[in-house]
Order: sequence, then C-alpha cells, then structure tokens
Amino acid sequence: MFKIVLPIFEGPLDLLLYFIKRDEINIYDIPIARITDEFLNYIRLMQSLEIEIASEFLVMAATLMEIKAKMLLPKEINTQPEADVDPRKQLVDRLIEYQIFKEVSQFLHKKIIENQYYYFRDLFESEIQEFSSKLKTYRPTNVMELAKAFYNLINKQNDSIREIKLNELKIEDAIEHITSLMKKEKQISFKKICSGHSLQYKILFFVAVLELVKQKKIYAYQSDLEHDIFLFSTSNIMNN
Amino acid sequence: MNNHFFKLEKEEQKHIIEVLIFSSEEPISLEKIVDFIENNFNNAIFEIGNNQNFDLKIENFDEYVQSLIEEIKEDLLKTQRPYNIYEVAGSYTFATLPEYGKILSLLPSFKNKKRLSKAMLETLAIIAYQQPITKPEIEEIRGTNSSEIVNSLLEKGLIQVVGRKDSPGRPFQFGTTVEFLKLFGLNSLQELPNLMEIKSFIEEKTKTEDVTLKIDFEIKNNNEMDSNSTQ
Amino acid sequence: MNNHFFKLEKEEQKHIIEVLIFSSEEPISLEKIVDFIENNFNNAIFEIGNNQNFDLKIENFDEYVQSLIEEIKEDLLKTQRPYNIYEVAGSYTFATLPEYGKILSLLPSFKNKKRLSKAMLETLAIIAYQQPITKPEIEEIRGTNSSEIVNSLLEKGLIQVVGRKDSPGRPFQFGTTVEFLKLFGLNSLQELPNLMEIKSFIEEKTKTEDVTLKIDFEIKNNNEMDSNSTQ
Repeated sequence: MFKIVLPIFEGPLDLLLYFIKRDEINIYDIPIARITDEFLNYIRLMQSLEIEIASEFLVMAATLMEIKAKMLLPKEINTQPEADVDPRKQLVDRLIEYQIFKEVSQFLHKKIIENQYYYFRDLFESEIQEFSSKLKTYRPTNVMELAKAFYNLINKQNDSIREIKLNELKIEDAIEHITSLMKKEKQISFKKICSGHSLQYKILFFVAVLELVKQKKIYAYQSDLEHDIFLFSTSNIMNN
Repeated sequence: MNNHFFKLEKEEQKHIIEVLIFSSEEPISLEKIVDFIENNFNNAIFEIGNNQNFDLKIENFDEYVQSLIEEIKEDLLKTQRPYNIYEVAGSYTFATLPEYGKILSLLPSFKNKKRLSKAMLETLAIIAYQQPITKPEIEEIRGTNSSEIVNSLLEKGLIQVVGRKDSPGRPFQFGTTVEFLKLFGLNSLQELPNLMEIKSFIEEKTKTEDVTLKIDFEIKNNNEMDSNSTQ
Repeated sequence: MNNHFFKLEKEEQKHIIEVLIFSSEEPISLEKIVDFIENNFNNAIFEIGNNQNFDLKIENFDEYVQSLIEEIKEDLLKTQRPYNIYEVAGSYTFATLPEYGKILSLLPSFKNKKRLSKAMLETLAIIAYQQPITKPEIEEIRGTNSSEIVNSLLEKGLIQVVGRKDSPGRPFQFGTTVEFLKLFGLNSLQELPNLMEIKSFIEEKTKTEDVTLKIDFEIKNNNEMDSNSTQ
C-alpha cells in the first residue's frame, strides 16, 4: 500500500521555499536548473493526480525556465546593460520578502497561543438599550457591509422559504409572469426577469422562455455565451 | 481542571457561569448554559447523586444553575460592581446599572452607538444601488414587507423621496441622502463598491453557488441551441 | 449626579471609571478616560485644590486616574471576579482570567474565534506591516490569489477597508483593526518584530549549520497550523 502525503503550499513561492529548506539550499545561490526540475516535477505530479493547478504555478514555471535560459547564456555574448545582474536576483528578493513575512506569521502564531485564553466582552448592545430609542444617529458603518448586504441579497439562492413556494408555482404562472412583463415592455433581458429571484425561479423562467419561443410569442436573442439573453415580444403576445 | 462540574467548589461553578455570560456574543439562555456544562464536564448529571454537597435530582439541574446565577447577581451587587447580569428576552447578559447608564450617555462614542439593524442595512443597500427605487421594488428584492423599515429610514434622514414612478399608482421613488453618505464615510455615490469588486471578495465556494454556475452554463448552452433554432 | 468629580466619594469615582472601561466596545485609553472626566464633570481640575480628600496637583490627574484603575483591578481580584481589566492596544479593556478562558475555549464557537490558518496569519503579517495595502499588492508578495483569505479576515473583523488607492480601478486598501491587536495581545503595531532584524536573521540562518533542525521544527509547526485551519 502506498500512501501519498502532499503538503499544501500556499503558492509557488511557498513551494520554492519548501525546496530551499528541504535541501538546505543557500537562498542567495539557488541551483536554478535543479530547482526548475523539482518545480516541474511537482506540477506534473499534481497533473497526474488530477489536482487543479493554479495559474500562478504555471507563471512561476515559465519564470524559472526563463532564468535557467539566461543563466546558460555565456557571459561574453550577453551584452545587455543588465548583464551584470544575476538573473535570479528578482526571484531571490521576492523569496526573501515572502520568507520575512512567514517568519512574522510564526511570531503572530506564538502570540495568539499566548493570548488564547483571554476572552473579551463581546456584547455591548444591552448598554445602550435604554437610550437607543432616543438616539437619532447611527454608528458609522463600513461601506463594505453595505455592499455585501446588497450582494448577498441579489445572490440569495438557497432561500428555503422560496423553495417551498416553488412547489406551488407552476410553469403556467412563470409564462404568465413573463407574458405580462413583455406586454409592458417590448424588449426585456432574461437577467432582469430573474433579478431578485431564487435559482429555482430562474430555472422555471428559463423553461417558460423556451415555451414562449416555441409558441412564437417571443424571440430570444443572445450574441454569445458570455452575454445576457434578450427577449422580444412578437405580435402573438397579445393573443392569449 | 476537574472534569466533573459537581465536584467543583460552588464558587468555582459560579465563576464558570459568570465567565460564560460575560464573554457570550449574544445573550445566553439558561438552556445553553446547561448544555455547555453537560457537554463539557463529563457526566455532570451522573455525578449529581453521588455529590456530597448537593442532593439534587436530574430534573432540578436547570433550577440549580438558575440559583447559581441568582447568587452571582447578589455577589455583583454586594461587591458593588457598577454592572450586573440581566435577563433580556429569556437570556442572560451583562449590562451597566441604570444609574451609571446616564454617565455613558455623555460619552461621545455612545451618542452614535446605535447599530443599523440587518433589515435596515439590507434596505439601505438596495436603495443605494438601485435608486431611484419604489417600495414595491424594494419589497420584490427583499421578499418581505418593508413599509416600516422605509418609514424609519425616512425618519432618520438616511433616504428621501426623489420622485414618482411612471407606473400605475405613481408610487414614490426613494434615494439616499447626504446623511447616508456621511454614515458610510463616502464622498459620493460613485465611491460605492461596484458589485464585481464585492464578488471578488465573496468567493463562489459554497455548494449552492457552484450549482448556480453550473446551471447558468447549462442555460447558456440550451440557449445556444435555442437561438440557433430561431435564426 | 454630582457634577464635580472630586467631590464624589472615591468608590463612586472608581465606579465611574470601571463602568467606562466595562462599557467601551473598544479598549479605552487613559487619555480618553481623563478627557471624559474633565469634560463632563465641570471644573474637575479646578476643584482639585479645594478637595478635602485629595491634595493633587493638576499634572497628577492622569496618575490619579491610573491609581484608581489599579485599585479597581485589585477589587476585582479580591472579590474573585473571573475577569479583570487588562491593557491591550495601549488601552484598558475587560477580559477573562486565563484560567477561565481555558474553560470557555472548550466551546466550539469560542475556539474558532482564535483559529487562524497559516495563510491567514501570513496575510495578516503582510497587512500589518504594509498597511494601507491593496489586495493585488498582497498577492504580489504571497505569489498567490488571496481573495478568499482577505474576505475571511474582513469577516473576522481583523482587517478593514481604510481607503482606496489612487491607481487605475481605485482598489480598496486594507489595514489592521483594534480587534487584530486584541487577538494577538499587542499594545501597538510597534510591538511587531523589526523586519530588518528578521532579514538579517534569515541571512544568518543560511550560513549556519543547524539550519535543518530549526527548519524541521518550522515545517512541523506549519502543519500543525494547517491541520487547525482545516477544521
């Protein structure tokens, strides 16, 4: 029996630091050819295990190969102004910067352990209940809260209440809903019809659109897969 | 730490309950306190019978905890702490004694301490992003009656009537005010985060959203066939 | 309510201060407490000279308040409250005694509060030093997508939006919060290790023999954090 244990890496820099530590490599003198091979092997291993590889790993692979190529160039041929600069320098700088912050995160880890048993008071609402009714103003709120509230609202898909409603809603109702909208507006986007509705509704509306197209009451148009579907009413829409 | 709650000194038991109420994120019910003790001090109930200090029956455990809370309240009073434990909606929470509440109201930070409720935040969010918008449109998105919230936001000066919609009944349309901008530290509505930005923060990692993506894709696929057929 | 702080009984003075610390959602600084007293108890300073109980000079008022806080801390200890006043983020705040906090940590909801993944710690470290910093800038340093991490840190209240960068797309800039200092028991960002020292430490390490030992330990540590985070 084989057991494969794959360490989880936070990104290509994390992986490179792992190789450097494992093989006791001097970070200022990285054997680039060897590291590149290691890196590519890792990617191949991930591929063979059908693990999705983040694009930044591929970008790093390309960077490594580029550095490797530069290192192979004989010095006399290399006449560019930056010829004196070690092709590895930029990568090394990034690795060191990243490693510094990893060290800091060790420090933070230690601090959090030290402080783990101090719990703070977390509930202050009761303090102000007595006055809150008299207060006219509100505590300043982060705009992110507002934006998130809106985002969550329009993306609410798993609303159990609506799910129950779905059982009551029939395809005829969805057709009726779209028809009534289309009577008001000659052109409407599918997204607009769906906006504010649950996933179940969206599916229902889509089926309704297909039915209406079949009945030649509307046309549906979509320029390409990325874009919204536009619905146009035909003269048949009024004949119910 | 002794695992058995009932082997602890009574004072120790009280401290545990006090600290639990002290640190709780929301008012904590008797039931939750009892649950916590039962789950974390193995066999707390089982031990009751054997306990030398207390001769309690299992069904009295709730009452016992309640009596401890009463004792804590007395202790706080006796030791002259300027706060105590109160029961709010059937749950326990710490709060300042009313006579000191007056002092707090003088604190500048307390003057605007009232938090926006979730419903208010939601409604404000809709109005901010969709203005001008009518009440029925707000209700359409929220899926619930919003008259009270809209009125309250009007009262607080966070929204205002900006016009009337050209549709049956000519309903009022609402928009946000300068007061609203101040509350969220914005210079203008242009500074509202756009939805794509928010999206990048809220990753599509939950299963339901995965389903959505998949379905969207299927819809597009279907439609491809469909638009082909209509051509 | 007597308007003159120094005419109050000392115990009363202490209660006022205790209530200020107890009710402040954010840790409150000595300066703020002193300001509050000076602004709300007319002529507090003026009265000092005439006071029978205390013969304090103006410049000692800060110290006097500080001494009252020390007395409150002793009172809390003596009356066996399972919490006390601590100094964090350069300010005073109430927190549980560690021995009782340990009991609380048995509760999953309390435990999770203090759990941060390796990636989160890394990202926090970057934000703490480089603030204000945008998400692309964080990703540049980490070499990997960080949307999800930044989002969870926002949700945990450890970082906040502090502005927008004047560059194309006007991306959000993030900074750490008081909550961050509280979680790590830091009085200020100055208590974070000096980056140059760490850099020279890393440079040293590459030259010494026992690199492996130290690094082995670190990798184990990382894994530990990892396994925590996956829960």
